[in-house]
Amino acid sequence: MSDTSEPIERSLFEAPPMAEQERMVEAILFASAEPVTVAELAARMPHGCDPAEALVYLRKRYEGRGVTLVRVGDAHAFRTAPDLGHLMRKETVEQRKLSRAAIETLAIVAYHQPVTRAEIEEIRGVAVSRGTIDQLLELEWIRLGRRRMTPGRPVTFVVTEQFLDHFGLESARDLPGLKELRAAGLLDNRPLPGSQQSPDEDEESPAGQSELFED
Amino acid sequence: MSDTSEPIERSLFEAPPMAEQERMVEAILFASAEPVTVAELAARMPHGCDPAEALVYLRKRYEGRGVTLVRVGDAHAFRTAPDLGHLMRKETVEQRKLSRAAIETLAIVAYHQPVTRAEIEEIRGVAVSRGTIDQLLELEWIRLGRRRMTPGRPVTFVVTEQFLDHFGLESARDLPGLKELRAAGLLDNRPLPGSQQSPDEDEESPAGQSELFED
Amino acid sequence: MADEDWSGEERLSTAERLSAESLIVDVDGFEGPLDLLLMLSRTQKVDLRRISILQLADQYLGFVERARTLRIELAADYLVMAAWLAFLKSRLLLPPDPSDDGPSAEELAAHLAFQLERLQAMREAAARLMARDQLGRDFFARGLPEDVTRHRVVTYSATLIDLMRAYARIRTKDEFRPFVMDRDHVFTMEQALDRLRGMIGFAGVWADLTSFLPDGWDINPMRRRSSTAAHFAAVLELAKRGQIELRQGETFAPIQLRRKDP
Repeated sequence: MSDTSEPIERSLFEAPPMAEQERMVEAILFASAEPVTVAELAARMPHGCDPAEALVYLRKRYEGRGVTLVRVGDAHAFRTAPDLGHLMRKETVEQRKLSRAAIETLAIVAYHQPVTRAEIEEIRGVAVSRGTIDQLLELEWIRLGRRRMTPGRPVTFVVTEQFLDHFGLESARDLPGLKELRAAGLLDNRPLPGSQQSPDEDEESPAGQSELFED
Repeated sequence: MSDTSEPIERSLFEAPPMAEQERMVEAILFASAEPVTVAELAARMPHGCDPAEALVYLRKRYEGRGVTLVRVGDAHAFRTAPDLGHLMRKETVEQRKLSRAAIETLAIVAYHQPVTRAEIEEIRGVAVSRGTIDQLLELEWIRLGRRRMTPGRPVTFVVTEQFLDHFGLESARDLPGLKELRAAGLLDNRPLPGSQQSPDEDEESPAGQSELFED
Repeated sequence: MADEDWSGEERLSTAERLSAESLIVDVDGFEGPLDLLLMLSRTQKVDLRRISILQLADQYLGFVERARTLRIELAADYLVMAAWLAFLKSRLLLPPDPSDDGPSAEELAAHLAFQLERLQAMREAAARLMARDQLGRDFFARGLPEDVTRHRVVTYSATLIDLMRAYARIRTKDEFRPFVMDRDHVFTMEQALDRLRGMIGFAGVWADLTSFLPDGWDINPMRRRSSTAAHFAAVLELAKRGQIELRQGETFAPIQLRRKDP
């Protein structure tokens, strides 16, 4: 319905000039603590605006400033420049100390996603303690991905936008050292030799093995 | 964080250049939850800085932008440019937690869809008030599904796209089964011995559960 | 807010669980079998791919032995790996069995080396990740976000964890009913005795015990067993009272009964 009125509106009021659109994007992003997607920007700006283009100009404008425009997945946000972190000591929120198990589990999810619990245990060589995944889910750094289409249809885990935002990553592809690890075959899921004979159970074998470690 | 020694080192020599001081003031004002006074700025910046002067430059830089530097009493803060106030129409959102009845009902719909009201009541063991279902319908987390082809042809409920979106799920099938809930530590309560066998058998059949999702 | 009440209890037990588990975890800074192996391989100061798996296995088994004397909880987690390594060690020492189609010792050793290398890579990746600039520590979001308008909208929120906990709570509710024997398929001796008292008056000639079983109790095996046992016990009781006579041709032959005439 609203589509029909669109052409009329457009002909009556043209989209604001790009400089004005840039101001609008600036205002919206500045006002929000969380990253804002291009779609959300477009929804809040007048008809006919092109927030994606405005973002390009805006990003350039803030290059080298005390505050910079960063990309987080599909969204954008203003963040203080990392080199000025020392001035912000007062703002630092006491962060919950993550256990070593949680940090490793987080890294495995990030680098191997989507990954099942059994696979995480296979890589770590120990059972993942119950609270660990709970804690990462509660921090909203990981979430459930698609179920794996293997026997038992286990749930998988993937990292979230909040994770990317927290670690200043534009996307999961920008994880440090990802390419090298992949090239070295260290992100492969290599099953234990001998478990290949029964291809049906092949997928299950890491699960079966790691269950041995469960209490 | 390794920059902690920087201010001390610098103070031995000279204050950072004004452009750098401007960046610092910009970052501090941006990240602060409250307007910041010149004295506070000076306390947080390296020795020999002149935040008052930096503020003059910074204010000029933001003139006519989407965000402006304003004076609030003795202190300074960034604010959205007054003419762009209409973009901030993003409603102030008051977040409330769902009631226990509502979340349980929602969980049952998600796990057992399509499900009738009578079935929800049977699983919960208590009556489901009209208001609870209305609330979930209004939130657009559940919607009416197909009528059940049984006497009375009762309506069924299913979860919506918005539900999946809100809970970060790709499909309702990705919800973890009881066994996985227990493995994740979400089921702390151990069943009594004796009642253990049959419920465990139930859990073993996620296939049976997911058949409920088939339409 | 009211929600906090019921979830608080669960959160507490999560914390309890965590602290209970960290007891095992904190021993000498070791966390698990592969963890220890990584440490051992580092002390050998050689390339993981070239380490002597045999030597490693020896050291590992030695450690587990020592650990067991220190803390019994530790052993449970470590023993699976220890068993695996002992097996690997025996494979490495013994000549290959041609009839065995399982993986060779070399394959197992290579796989272990791969696992170790991969874990090491993940450890390093995790360290690099945590060394990155982090939001709220090294860079910051707007401290004073502006959600300007007075237009107030109430939204209801719930997290996936809330949802899963709710479902878990409903599904486990049934598991907490007090323990009672499931009596659906049980026929008691008292019941059998009551039944037989009314029937023996008509048992003037020898008749099989099985013919006295109630209708519907002979198809389901559990019911058949239960009712047979109950009736058998009941006829023994009746025979003892001198109300009936019993006979059996041979071992496992049908048991027959008839009314004992006074």
